[in-house]
Amino acid sequence: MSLSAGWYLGLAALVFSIGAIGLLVRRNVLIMFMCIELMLNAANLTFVTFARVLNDIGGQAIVFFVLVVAAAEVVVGLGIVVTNFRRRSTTVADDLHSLKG
Amino acid sequence: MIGALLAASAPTVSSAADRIPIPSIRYLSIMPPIIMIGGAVLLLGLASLVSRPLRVRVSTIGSVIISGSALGVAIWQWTDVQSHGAHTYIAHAVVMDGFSVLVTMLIAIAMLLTALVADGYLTREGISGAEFHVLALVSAAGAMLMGLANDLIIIFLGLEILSIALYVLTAFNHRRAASGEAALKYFILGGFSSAIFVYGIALTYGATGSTNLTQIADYLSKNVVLTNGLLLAGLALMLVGFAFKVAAVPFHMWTPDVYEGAPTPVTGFMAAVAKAGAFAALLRVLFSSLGVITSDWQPIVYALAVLSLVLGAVVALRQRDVKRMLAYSSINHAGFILLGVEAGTSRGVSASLYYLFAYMFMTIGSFAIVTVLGREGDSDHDLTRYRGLAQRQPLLALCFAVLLLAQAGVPFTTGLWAKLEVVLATVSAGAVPLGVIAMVSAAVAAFFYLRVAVLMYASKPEVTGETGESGDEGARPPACPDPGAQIGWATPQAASGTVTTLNAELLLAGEEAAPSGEAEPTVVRVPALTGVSIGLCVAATVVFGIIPAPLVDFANRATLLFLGH
Amino acid sequence: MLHVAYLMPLFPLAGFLVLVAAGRRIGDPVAGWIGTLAVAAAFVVACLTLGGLLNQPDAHRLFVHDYFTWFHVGGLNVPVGILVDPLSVTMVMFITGVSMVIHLYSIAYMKGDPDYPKFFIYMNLFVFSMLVLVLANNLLLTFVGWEGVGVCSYWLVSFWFHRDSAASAGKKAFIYNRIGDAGFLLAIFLIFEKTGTVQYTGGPGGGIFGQLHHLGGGTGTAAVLLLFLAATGKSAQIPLFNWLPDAMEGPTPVSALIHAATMVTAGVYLLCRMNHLLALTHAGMEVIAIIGGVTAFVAATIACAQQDIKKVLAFSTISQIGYMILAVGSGAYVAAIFLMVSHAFFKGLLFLGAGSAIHGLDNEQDLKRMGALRKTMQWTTITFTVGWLAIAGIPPLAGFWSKGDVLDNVYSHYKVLWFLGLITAVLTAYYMTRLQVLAFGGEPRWDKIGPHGEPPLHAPHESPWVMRLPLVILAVAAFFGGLLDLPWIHHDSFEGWLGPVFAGSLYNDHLHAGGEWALALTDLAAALIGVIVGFALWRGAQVDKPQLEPQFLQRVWYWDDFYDALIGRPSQKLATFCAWVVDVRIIDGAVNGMASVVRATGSATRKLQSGYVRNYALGIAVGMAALIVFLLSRTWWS
Amino acid sequence: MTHSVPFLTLLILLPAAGALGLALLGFDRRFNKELADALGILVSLATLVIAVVALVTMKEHFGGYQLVSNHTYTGEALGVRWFLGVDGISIFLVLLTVVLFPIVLLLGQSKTNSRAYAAWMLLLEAAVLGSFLSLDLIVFFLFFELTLVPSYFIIAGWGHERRAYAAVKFFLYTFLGSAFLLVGILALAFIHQSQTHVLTFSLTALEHTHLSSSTEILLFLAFTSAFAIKAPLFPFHTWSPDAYTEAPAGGSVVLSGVLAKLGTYGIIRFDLNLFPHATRTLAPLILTLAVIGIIYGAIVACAQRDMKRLVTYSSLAQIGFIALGTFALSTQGLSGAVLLMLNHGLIVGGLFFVIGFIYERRGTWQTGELRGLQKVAPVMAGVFTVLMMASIGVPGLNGFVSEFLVLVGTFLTHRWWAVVAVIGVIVAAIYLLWAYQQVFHGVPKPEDEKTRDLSWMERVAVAPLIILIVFLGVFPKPVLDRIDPSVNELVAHVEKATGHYQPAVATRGPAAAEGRP
Repeated sequence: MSLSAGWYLGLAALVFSIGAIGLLVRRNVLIMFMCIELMLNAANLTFVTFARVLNDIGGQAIVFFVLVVAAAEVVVGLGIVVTNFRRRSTTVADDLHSLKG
Repeated sequence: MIGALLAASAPTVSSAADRIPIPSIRYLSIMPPIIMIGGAVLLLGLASLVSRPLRVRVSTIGSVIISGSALGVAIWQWTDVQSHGAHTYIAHAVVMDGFSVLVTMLIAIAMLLTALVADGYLTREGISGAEFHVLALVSAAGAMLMGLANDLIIIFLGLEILSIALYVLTAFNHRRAASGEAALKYFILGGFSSAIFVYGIALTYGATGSTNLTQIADYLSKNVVLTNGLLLAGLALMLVGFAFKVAAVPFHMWTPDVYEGAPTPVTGFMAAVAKAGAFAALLRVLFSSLGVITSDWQPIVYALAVLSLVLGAVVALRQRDVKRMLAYSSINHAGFILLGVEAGTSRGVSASLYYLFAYMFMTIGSFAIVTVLGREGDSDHDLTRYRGLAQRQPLLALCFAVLLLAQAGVPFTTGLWAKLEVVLATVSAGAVPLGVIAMVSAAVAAFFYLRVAVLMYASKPEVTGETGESGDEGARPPACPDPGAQIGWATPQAASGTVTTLNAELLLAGEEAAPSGEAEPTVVRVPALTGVSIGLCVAATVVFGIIPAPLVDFANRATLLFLGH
Repeated sequence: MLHVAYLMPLFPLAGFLVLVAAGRRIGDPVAGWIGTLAVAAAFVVACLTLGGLLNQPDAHRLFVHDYFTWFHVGGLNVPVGILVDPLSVTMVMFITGVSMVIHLYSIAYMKGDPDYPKFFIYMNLFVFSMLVLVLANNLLLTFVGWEGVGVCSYWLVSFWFHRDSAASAGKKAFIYNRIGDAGFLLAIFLIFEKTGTVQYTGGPGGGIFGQLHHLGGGTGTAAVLLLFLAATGKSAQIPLFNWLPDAMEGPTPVSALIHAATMVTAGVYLLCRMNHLLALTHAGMEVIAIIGGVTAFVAATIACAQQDIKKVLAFSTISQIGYMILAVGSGAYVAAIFLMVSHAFFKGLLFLGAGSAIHGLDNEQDLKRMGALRKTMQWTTITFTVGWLAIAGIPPLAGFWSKGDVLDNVYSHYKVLWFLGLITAVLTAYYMTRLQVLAFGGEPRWDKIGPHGEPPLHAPHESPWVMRLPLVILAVAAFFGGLLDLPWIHHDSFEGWLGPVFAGSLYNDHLHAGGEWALALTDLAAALIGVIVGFALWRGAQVDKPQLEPQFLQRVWYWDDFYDALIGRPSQKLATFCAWVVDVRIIDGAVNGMASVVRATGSATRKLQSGYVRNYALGIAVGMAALIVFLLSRTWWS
Repeated sequence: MTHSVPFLTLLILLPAAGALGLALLGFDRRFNKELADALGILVSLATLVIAVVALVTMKEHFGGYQLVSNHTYTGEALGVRWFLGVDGISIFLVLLTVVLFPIVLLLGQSKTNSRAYAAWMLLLEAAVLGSFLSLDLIVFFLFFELTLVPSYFIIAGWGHERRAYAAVKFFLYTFLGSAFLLVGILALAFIHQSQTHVLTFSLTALEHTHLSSSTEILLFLAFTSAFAIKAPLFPFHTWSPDAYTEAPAGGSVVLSGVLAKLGTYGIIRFDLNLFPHATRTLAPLILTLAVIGIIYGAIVACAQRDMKRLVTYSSLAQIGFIALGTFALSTQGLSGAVLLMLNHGLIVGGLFFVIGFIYERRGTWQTGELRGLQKVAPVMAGVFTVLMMASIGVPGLNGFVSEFLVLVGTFLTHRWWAVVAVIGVIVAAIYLLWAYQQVFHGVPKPEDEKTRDLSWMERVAVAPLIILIVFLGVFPKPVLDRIDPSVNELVAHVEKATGHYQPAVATRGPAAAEGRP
């Protein structure tokens, strides 16, 4: 049995919105990272689906660019979290609200 | 140079059948980013060889040379474009036209100026090492990439290189708590918007079958897409990514906190380079590829512009911290540049480019001065610290006044020509009300620029109501209005009640010294290189203001290779 | 000889400039002599001009000459030039004559005053302005003279500015004149709009008098009434008269010259000059006559109750001018001019006499503290008596003939106003006799304690010869003034001399000889009744007679209080309201309000920036949703 | 019509160079105060000489723009040209500026930090001259807005208690107005470009764009809002009492004497030339505002106890007269308005100078605190009297001729507005005389006794104003002969465009009256 591209796109959209809502709802910074990764991977899934539909290898190549970028982001992100953690020993995003107004 | 290395090592494997076609690469077209990144790597290595105290000075000189050479190559590119015309290179992924060359020049100059400012900052804060310059060079390269990209993915890559380097730069000064917090906020929100941006690209790729801007344009012009829901969704998500980076309202929330938290030279760099790169990419995407559906995205840009103009000006009024005030003023400037984008014509493009160029000088100069006045620990940014600056350091105060008034759009500064060009572009596109809103917001913005000037040129704080010594001599009884014929409801005192509170609030007469407890702000030593950078910015703002012809022509000839509709 | 006429205004101007330049250094008496000489020179030139005009044949006694163009914009051409005709020469003769005499008088009167030279600066400037007013050949130049005399009267009335009452009296005089001048300006605009020119005669289209056919009907009446409003302002008639009594704060020579002889007659001169225009509108003439008559009567009643000698004379002036306006209103221009000339003589005489009495009694002006001045001031008493009899209308002095002539003409037009005039004649004789008796007759009262406990005054002394000579000259003029226009000699009498000027618009009072004699007798009877009643009532030692001096009359029919209540206080409240409420609260409030609204929205939106990352992310998410919804919605429509 | 010597560019660049020189002079330690003051006065006097030479070389009976210099300024991309020209309407405003500024600088020597004061003043002079001379809308806009910066720093630097508030309010109010002006200029240029495919901002070209009536009214409102705020006309005047009162004496003189004229000049030069139809249709509205301004200004002045505010409101009334003359659209009205701009500049300048002298001596300008100064300082009282009489409009002084022309011009075309305006003339006398009586008459109190009379320098400063006031009052013909040709051309331009003609009397005088039955 074969699924039409729509299903895959639907799944990707679903994963994307889960990631987005997750970032809005959750407090912990690490969980937020994961949500961003989810959204990026949803984009990858969409790329692959369209590559297959359009029968164009380019789409699949793009996935690797996105993966590389995601990895770089995580490395830098964790670094920043560690510096903040050393200072305030908390990873809850809400504690960091001294800059406002 | 790398290509040559690879070619040398591969002859043993090659056979006629399985030769992999490599797209012909015209290195001139992408030379500036290569110089920047290559230079950064070299600088990293070189700096580690030098002894610790000299490292900052060496890396400053290095980055000045690198950005200088990038600028030189850009000028060479300009002559090439003018003679041989604009083309796309490296399998149409990159384009070299007047537009991209100008963006490259802009970013190279910004990098050069920031390097000069950073030198003074780093020595003052006691941070050794070349990391700052390396990261700055890399992010500048990312911005250049965005400028010359003709492919959505290249734009995305440029965006990410730019952003990730900036996240680290924001967290650079680990002694300041705010710096860490700002970096974290910037990272989370940046990641979020990049993810949205990528998803947008994916949808656009799905709708148009390619991520190459020219091919998208061909696709759209050939077949009239009845239900292009997919394309519009993709466009919407991409606009979110761009709007976030450009700090247009409602995606601006990060700007004030990050600008305040980040080390001041980084803020200046970020304000100039990030905006330049993002706007370049936005202009190219909207004008070159999505020119056909202008009627769809024009209202969005209209709305973004209005919101940014109004909110940027209005909220800045209430700021007591100079960096946060300049952050909101940069949102206001983003609104102005969006005016040029909204026009959708080639005049709009050249207007936005001119505005970016002028804005770069003004913002880097302003933040350089704020860096100097921030003193040790880079935290002394409360407005009350600026009172009486003109008496203590007249030249610095005059420079800051000129830069602020230029941002307000005072004649014979590039600020005015920028606003004039942008408003002319949008008025010519028929959006006269937008022009009016823009200029009214400029008038409102003028208030908080002026307020800083008032403070700098005000003398002793009139807390006790006795008059300052400047301007009037001899014993002076305060000439309060004589009550004269008074009718109950109309006493002059009551009438002028509101006015005196406004007057006091203007001069912040209420507050005494800033929370940092320093009784009287002392004279601040301006490091030589920072002085040079400030001087360059002020000179550029005033000279190009009085003689606008060269810069206006240059921006006008920096046209896009392909203009959609 | 007529070409020399333009020198007349130049001599006082020269005097003015010399005194301004060197006044302070020249000092006390010399500055006065320079001023007097300048006016005397003008008088000589006036005589020459009179001579030159006399040997011109009756028909063309008119000399119009433009010297240079003041300004020429579009159709409006305003030359600076003179117009010499019997009317202006008559005016010039008595102006320069009386001024010369009064300048002579004030050399002594102002002796010892710290601002002595400044006084003559203003006096010379006044004479210059008056001559410009009278000699101008267009409405605008007349207006220049008109305002010039107004300004000089402001300066001269508030000459002793250290006295607040003098300062505010000067201001009041100037403002009342300005109200009249506004009327004058509007009249000029109206005339220019209809005739295209401001010149009386000459120039393209024959000047105003050549274009009269455009000024018929409503506009003509409006122009006349506006000119009359100007005249009431300057000549102190009903609506705008209560500045003249306050103007008595100025030095007495000023009162004599400006507020008796010259300036106040400017209004009458203007109406006479524009007689062709007046002739067009019957309604206008009636209004003028009525107001003239009523003013004469009202002023006369007030004069009967005044205690200050100068105030009595001031109201008497208003009354006499009322007569002139009445004459003009009934078309008897010649009679008006004749009364004006004779009035200049005897009113000048009365004022100078009063001045000499005040000077003698160390500046005391209250009649109730004078008395029996005849014993020590013989010259003043004799000359004052001539003045008193002249104004009362006792033959053969000037007053009888001139007032009689006016009343004859009024009789042939408005019987009611004639009767009112007759009553006024009685009142005039009464209050002048009261003044004569209180001041010169009866027992001396200056040696007793004053009503408010002032110390007794020194014995009055006679004034020096410099002050007595002018009195004598004016007395002679007042005595023989009547000869100018004896009713039965027609040929070279005043009528003949002025006739050609008012050619078209003169009403001839077709009274047969018998009628004239009857009217003359009634005038004589009125005068005698007034004198006798005056003598009877005021001869005794008892001078405080409240029932004869009712409060109503002393407060000038409460006219001042009426104006203050109607205009003064409400405008003061309006001004304060506008200044502190409308301007500061409403308009400025709106501006500051807008500013604070912007600042309020600023601080409101500032709170949005909560500092929490998730709020920012929410902002982005909301923005994204909005964009998507907007873009997708476009696909549903298109 | 051009001329070999670029007088006008010189007129602008000389004060600007002077300002720059003085600013730089401040940074080397060896400069002394006298040298700086002398340099400032020298530069402004040189500008005066150039202006007079320009006046002499101008042809008298020529209505068009003379001494024109026209060069490219921002290249073809933006089409802005350095296009300067002067005609009958602007030459006397230029002369007013070059006469007032040397006096302000002469009296500015006593100020603290007088070098910076002179530098800002010279920059302001350059900006004002630039505005009067430029015929390119953008270049005009540049100079029009540039005037804000130096006047802001003059008020904020050398003003009195509430100077910060007054300076910022002045800057923002005018800046907001000019925001509409800029959008109006750009919209007009765009409409012109869409019709002629040429992007230009020069007045002579933009005059010929034909606009639909609604667009023309919108553009008219955009332009006039900026000029009405600058003038100031009635509803937009609330910044002027603060700005003039809080500014130093020299600042008030320049603000009210010269900068106010920018507003009215802008209306005459740009509104009438570019939008004749809108001017005709909106004339009644603006005339009503002008008349309200006249009456309201006079009434409010009566209630002022502060002499500077009193003169401010009196100048609000005079500006109302100028607007009245302008929108009467008749030859007399417009010539009167132009002449009144010159006269009012001299009068209000003089008044503020004298108030400045009083302030230097007594530290106050409240009428309640001054008494009997005429006895103690007769020369100052004399000067104030001449200025007061000129302001009231007494013939023989310059106020009368212009006021008369304005009223006659308005009477011919809009009768009842003129009638109401004449009432304003009466009320003008009331408050000025009242103020004079309060301050100069009466017995001087002990502290009034020691008020010394005008020093020789102050007399030298005020003398030219008095001489000009008397000369223009007695013999205004040479000035009016130069104003008339340009005014006639402008009125003809408006009449040709709108088809409404002023009464024949205004142009042909008695000949016209002759024609009618």
